[in-house]
This record gives sequence, C-alpha cells and structure tokens, in this order.
Amino acid sequence: MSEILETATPPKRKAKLVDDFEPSLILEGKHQLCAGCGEPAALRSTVEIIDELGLADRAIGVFGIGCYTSFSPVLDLEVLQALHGRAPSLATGLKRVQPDSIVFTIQGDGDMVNEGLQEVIHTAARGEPVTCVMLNNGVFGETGGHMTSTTVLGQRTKNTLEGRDPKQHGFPIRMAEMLAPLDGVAYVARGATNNAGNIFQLRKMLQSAFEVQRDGLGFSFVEILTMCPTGWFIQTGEAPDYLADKMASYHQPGIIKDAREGA
Amino acid sequence: MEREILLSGIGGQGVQLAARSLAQAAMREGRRVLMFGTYGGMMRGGDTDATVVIGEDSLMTPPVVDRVWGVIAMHHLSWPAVSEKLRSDGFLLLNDKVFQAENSHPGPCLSIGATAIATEAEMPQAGSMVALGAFAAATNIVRLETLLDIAEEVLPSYRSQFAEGNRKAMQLGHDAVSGSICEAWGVAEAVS
Amino acid sequence: MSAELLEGSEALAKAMISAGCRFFAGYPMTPFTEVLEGMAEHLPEVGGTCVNAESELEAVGMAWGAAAGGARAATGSVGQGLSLMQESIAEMCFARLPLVVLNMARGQGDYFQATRGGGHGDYRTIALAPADLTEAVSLIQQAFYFADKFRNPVLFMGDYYLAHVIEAVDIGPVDFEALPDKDWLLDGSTSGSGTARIISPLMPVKRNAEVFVEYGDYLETSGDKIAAIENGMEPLFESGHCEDADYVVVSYGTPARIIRYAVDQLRSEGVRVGFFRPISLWPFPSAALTEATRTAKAVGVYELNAGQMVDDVRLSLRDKVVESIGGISFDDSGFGIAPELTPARVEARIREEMANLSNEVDA
Amino acid sequence: MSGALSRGTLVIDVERCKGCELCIPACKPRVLTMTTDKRNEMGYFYPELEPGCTACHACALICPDFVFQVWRYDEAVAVEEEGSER
Repeated sequence: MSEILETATPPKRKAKLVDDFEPSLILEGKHQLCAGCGEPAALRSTVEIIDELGLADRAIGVFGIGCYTSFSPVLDLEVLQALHGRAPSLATGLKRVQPDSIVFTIQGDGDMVNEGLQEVIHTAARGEPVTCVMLNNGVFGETGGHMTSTTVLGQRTKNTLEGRDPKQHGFPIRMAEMLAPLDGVAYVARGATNNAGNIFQLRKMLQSAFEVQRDGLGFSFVEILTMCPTGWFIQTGEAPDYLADKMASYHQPGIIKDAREGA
Repeated sequence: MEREILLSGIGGQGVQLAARSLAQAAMREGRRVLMFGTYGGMMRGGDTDATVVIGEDSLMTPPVVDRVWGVIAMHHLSWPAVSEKLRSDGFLLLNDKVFQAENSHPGPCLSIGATAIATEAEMPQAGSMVALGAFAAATNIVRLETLLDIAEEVLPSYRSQFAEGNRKAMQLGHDAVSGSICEAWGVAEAVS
Repeated sequence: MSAELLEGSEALAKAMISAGCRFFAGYPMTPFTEVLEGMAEHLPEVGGTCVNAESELEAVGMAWGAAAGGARAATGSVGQGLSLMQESIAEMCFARLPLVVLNMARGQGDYFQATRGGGHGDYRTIALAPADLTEAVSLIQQAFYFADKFRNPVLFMGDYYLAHVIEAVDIGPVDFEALPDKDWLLDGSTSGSGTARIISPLMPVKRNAEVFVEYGDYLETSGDKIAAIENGMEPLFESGHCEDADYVVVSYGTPARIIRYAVDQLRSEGVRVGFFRPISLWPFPSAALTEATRTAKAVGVYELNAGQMVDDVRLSLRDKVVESIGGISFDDSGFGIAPELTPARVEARIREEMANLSNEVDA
Repeated sequence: MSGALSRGTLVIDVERCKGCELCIPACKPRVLTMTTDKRNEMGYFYPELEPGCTACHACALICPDFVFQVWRYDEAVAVEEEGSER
C-alpha cells in the first residue's frame, strides 16, 4: 500500500491553483444536499462556463423549486426566484426587458416536465434567446423520491414501489427530443454528471448553449442527468452506474440539435 | 340637452360601425358623446345594439339608458325591448322590408329600404351606413359632411378600404330623404 | 394632450402606455381581449413589448420577469383568468415586485378575489375600481405609481361596460411625486461582483449579505408590509348627498355610476338618500364610510353578486343596519351585461328599500 | 511505480466530505482511497491522496461537496520523492 500524503495544507513546492474549494461564482460551497447528489456538479459546471465565457457580469439565473434552490442565495450571480414550473415565463419577461443580459433557468425534471411543461415548450417554440437547464434525476428529490414524468420504466420511487409500470403510470417523456424539433430551438443537448468524462462533455454542451444565447441564435436547452441516490434507494457509490444503466439508456446523452452554421 | 340614439339590429349589418360613426361625427362637431354597444359571442347573426348619447356638457348618464330620443331599427329581432325605450315623441327610422314587426310608435317615423339601397349599390353590409345617412338628413343630429369626413378614421387600419363605400352609402341614405322630419337640436341649437 | 374619442379598452391601453408601462402580456378573454389588442397595437410604437402569452399562468409569469428587470409591467384577464394568476400575484407580493393587473371582470363576482385573493400566505393587493372611463384612465396611471411606491401588485377592476363604453378622454401622463430608483432590479450587472442581487419570495438577500435574513424572519415582515401600505395610502372614495341622508347606498365600479345617477334623480325629487362609492376596495375607506353614513338609519349595498363587499361595509359600520340590495344579474351573452342594471330599476329598488325603512321606523 | 510522476496535489477539506465516494472511480490515476478506520466529525469516511496525482481535477468536478482544492506543480516530481515534502 502506498503512503498517504498529508493534504491538510497547500503544497510547499511551487504550484498553481487549478481549482479552489469554492468554485467561481459560488460564494459558499457548504450545503445540505445529500451525499452523492449530482446537482452541485451540474450547477458548478453551469456557472463556471458562464464565467469562462466572460458572461458573468451579464448573467441572471432564474431558479425553479427543488433541492438546487438552496443554491440561489449562495451563487455570486443575480437570481430571480420563480415558482415551481414557471421559470421559463419569468425568463421570457426578463430577457425581453433586459435583452443584453444572459438569462438562464435552472429547473428540475419535476419542476419543468411535470409542473411547467407547457411553459418551456412555448418558450422554446417562441425561440426566446434564453438557456434552459434541466437537472433530470427522474424523481422529485426534494419531496423524498417520488415519480416524475421522466422516471424511467421499472424505476422504483416512493409512489411506484414496484417500479414504474406503463399500464399504471404511463411512459416517461424524453424532454430534449421533444423540444429539439421546434423551429425556435437552436441548440439541444443532454449531458450527465455520473463521471468525469461526462462532465467534460457536459461543459462543452453548456458552453455551446450559452454561446447560442450570446450570439442571439434562439432558444438553447441542456438537460443534465444527475444522480439522486437517496431518491433511487441505492448506495451513493452505485449511483453513477445506475444512471448509466437505467436512466441514460432511455434518456441518451449527446448533442441532439445544433442549428449553428458549420455545426 | 342630451339626445340618446339607439341603433338596433343583427350582427353583420354594421350597426356598431354606424353608431361609432355617429359618435365620432358628433364629437367632431364639438359635442360630448358616450357610446355603448352590446353584442353576443357570435360575430354575425346575433342581436346587437348600440346606444349613443350626445350632449352639450359633461355627461353623467350611465352607459345604459332607459329612455331614448331616437332609434334606428335595422331588424325586428329585439324590437319589443327597443320600442319600450323609445320616447313617445322620439324619432324612429325603420329598415323597410327587413324590419318585419308590428310598429305602433306614435311619434315621427321614417321607413326607408336601407338594406335594399345598399344591396342595389353592391354593398349589402352597408345598410346601417345608409340608415345613418338618412337619419342625419331627417334629424340634422350631425351634418353629412362631418360623417363623410370621419368615414376613414372610424375604421381600424385593416378595414380602411371600406371607407369609400361607406361614404357612398351614407350619401345614398342622405339623398333618399327629402328633408328634415324631426330636428334633433331645434333650428336655433343646430351647430353651425 | 387633448381628448380623444376612444373605446374603453383602447383608452386603458393608451393610459397604461402613458403611465410608462413597457411590458404587457395577456391571454385573450372578453372583455380583457380588447385591452390586449390595444397593447399589441400601441406598445411597440413606444419600443415596448406585448407578448401574446399562451396562458394566464404564463402571462403573469412573463410580467413577473419583466417587473424584476425593472420595467413597468402589467397583465390582466377576467376573473376566471385571474383565478389562474393568484399563485403568482401572492408570491410577487412576497418578492416585493410591482405589477399592475387588470381584471376586466364579468359582473362583480370577483370582489373577494380582488380584496382577499386566492393565493397563499399573508399578502394584500391594492385594488382600484373606477366608475367611468375618465376616472379609469387616471386611476390606471395611479395604479402604476402605487405599484412602484409600495413594490406590490395593484389590481385594477374594470368590466364589460368600461371596456366597451366609448367616450372622449384625455390619456396624457399624470404627474406623481418622484419615486426612488429601482436599485433592486436585475440586469446581470452585479453578477460576479460578490454582491449579486436576488429577487425572491423566499429571501431578500444573498447568503453573504452583511445582515443575512432567514426565511422565517423574512416571512414575518409580510405583516409590516401590509401595514406600510395601509398607513402609506389614503383610501379613495366618492360620496354624494350624504350630509342629511336617511339612507345611503354603497356601490363600486360601473354600477356605482348608475347608483349615482339614480340618487341624483331621487334627490331632485326631495328623497333623502345619499351614495358612497369606494374607489380603493383595499384599503377600504372605512373611516370615510362611517362619516358618510352618520345620519343614515340604514345602509344598502348594491353590487352585482350575492353579497361580497357588504362584508366590508358591515365590518366598517358595526352598529348600523347594512343590507345587500343588489344581486347577480346576467344576460345571455355571459359578458356581465346586467339586465337589472338600469337607472329605472335601480331607482325603484332604492325606493322600495326606503319605504321599508319608514315602515320600520313607523312601527 | 518506478518512473511515475506526481504532476499535482490536493488539499482535502475532509470536514466537508459526506463520504459519497464519487471521487474514487473518477480519479484516473487511482490515487484516491476512502478511509476505512478514520471518520470526520460528521461521522463519514473520507478520501485520502496517495502520490501520483495528475492535477486533472476530475475529483473536483464531480465532488458534490467541493471538498477538493487542486494544485498543479510547476515541475512534476517522482512519486517516490513526493511524500517527504509535497
């Protein structure tokens, strides 16, 4: 067995800081979300891309209601807090009166697909130049793990204890594929936070989405598959594989639409 | 002095536009006006009416009035309710042929084939404008020239192509009446 | 600016624009539709935006976003559509955002909705109810002023009559005292500065604010805010012939215009009757009503519903006989045209009540 | 391990860690291991670093609790030598 390094203090050798505890644009990283949650990594990627693109001093986040809402007071970003499901409409009004700002929404699958499905569809169809980000973990995490409209078949939740049965609970909605054909939509992608490689891919998707908004090309949408080991009733260490095997086989990651020239 | 005019008919006859034209012309001539129209959910065929109140001073009259001085009856559909409102010495103009009800109005009355005149001029929907021209000729409530002046501004921009036809309709109605029958303002009060 | 002959709905639209409204969103429903048409036509002429929202939920959401961006924003509907907006209207009270909401009501069944609301929590919205178009165009400008001053939604109560009456009105801007800058608005500029702003019904400041405010503490300030509006604004009302009245009729909105007309007629015949018209339904002009009914033996409340405002009148006049003398009155159009609402019928109704009054006094 | 280099290192705020272990498979050079006997004040096992870090920051990207501070050495150091003084 190799020796364990002392990691309580910064190195004495000459070195450059690559990542600090608090990512850029996050004022306070300490939070009360569950162990193994995929949402902090998704949010981190989103705000870091905004910073990397030099858009921080124009950005406004419109937050839905979910576990991620606890980040709305700790981001170093202007935040407009919306009601459950309503963020795309607030984003529309905000962007219309502040056209030079970069407006993005953060919603979960319960927020966007259950409570506010028509809001995001109409916002996309109108081609509003905003970026909607959906954190999709297939459950209502904040209520403790209940079925949403993206819960995959067979998935056990608090109100589908024997697994989601299409005869009883219907079929899940593939949100990204549903929005992509709309004419107002310029960019649609689905990423995942279950491993570092996917997070690297996700960051490229987020970058494209915000570039699309910056360049006024239309509506952009990034769906992010995130782990919810608590709501999935599994160990945290099993969550990345569960995401890959159960969720990503139905909600497949990838770039689904990129209407930019040369894309 | 206030003059209340009730225009009554069925949707599609142009009743609301005729009322609006009367109101606009009266305002142009320096009077106070108030107009209120009602029509059902259907755009065509249901009963419709519009009340125009024209006066000298600030009007305290509510949008709904119980008694009116003048009536243009384009159709008999709501005649019982309309006739109840018309003052016994008020002026009634009937759309001859189309109007089919029993009329026992004791005051001055003029029957003119407004729809027939409009149809002959190939503008079947301009019957109310013919009637308005005739009403103006019979009462001098507003001058024909004023009605012709405001014909375009009362139309929404997407209907402005009808202004010329409406002018013609009002002129035809005016020409169909030989002279004043019931002066709205009295000779001395007529706005010069 | 001189007077223009305008249909009520278009006059309201032009008055909103004159008041500085630059964002409007709505979903069609008669007689609100006509206001939406007016905004769609005229708002772009001044560089504003009118969005044909896909539902009332989205309309109020868009207006919420625009208000957060600092624009004078408005939306509206009819009572039924307002039902859908209740959630957002309540939350905007907590988020301390201004908004003007038009209710071009059908009838007067929305008094409770306007003054109590159907949203959640401790909130209140100012509610203004004009009786005619001239007053309406000035009140709508006042509505934007109050909304900004108190950072709270303001309801404007119109109806079918107001939407469709055509009158000559002056929609020139009305001057109000200067309001502080909207230093709370969101434009993205404070992001990344360490002092980024937040607008939220849940919390007023970011975690790193010098004084962080917890959710519960913030919630408890809702009562203070309601009190601040009540203390900061004189309730609006109109009264007439009340000095020696035996009987006072209380009414609001278009029916009050007819009551006023009928009471004038009765007074010219020597009948000792007065009228009182709340213009702000909340805050309700209780003190003024108490004064106006000092000599009255009884008070009648005429409204086109089963009796809603009568509750507020009774709360204001706890030692008087207060009766509901109106009622639901609807024609077949469904738009709120009230067959009972004519000067003659209203006059007859008042005479009937006053006859009962003298019978009771004689007995 | 002969010839292997440490290109960077970490500072680990173990008191923030909730023990989810997402960092363990995320680490390509496999230099993170969870404690099995030591727990932080919240009672969780937490990751420890062995020599051989590449400063790829995958651990930081996936960590839900922002436990890691990542440093890249100006000059890489042989893993055998790193332990004496980082």
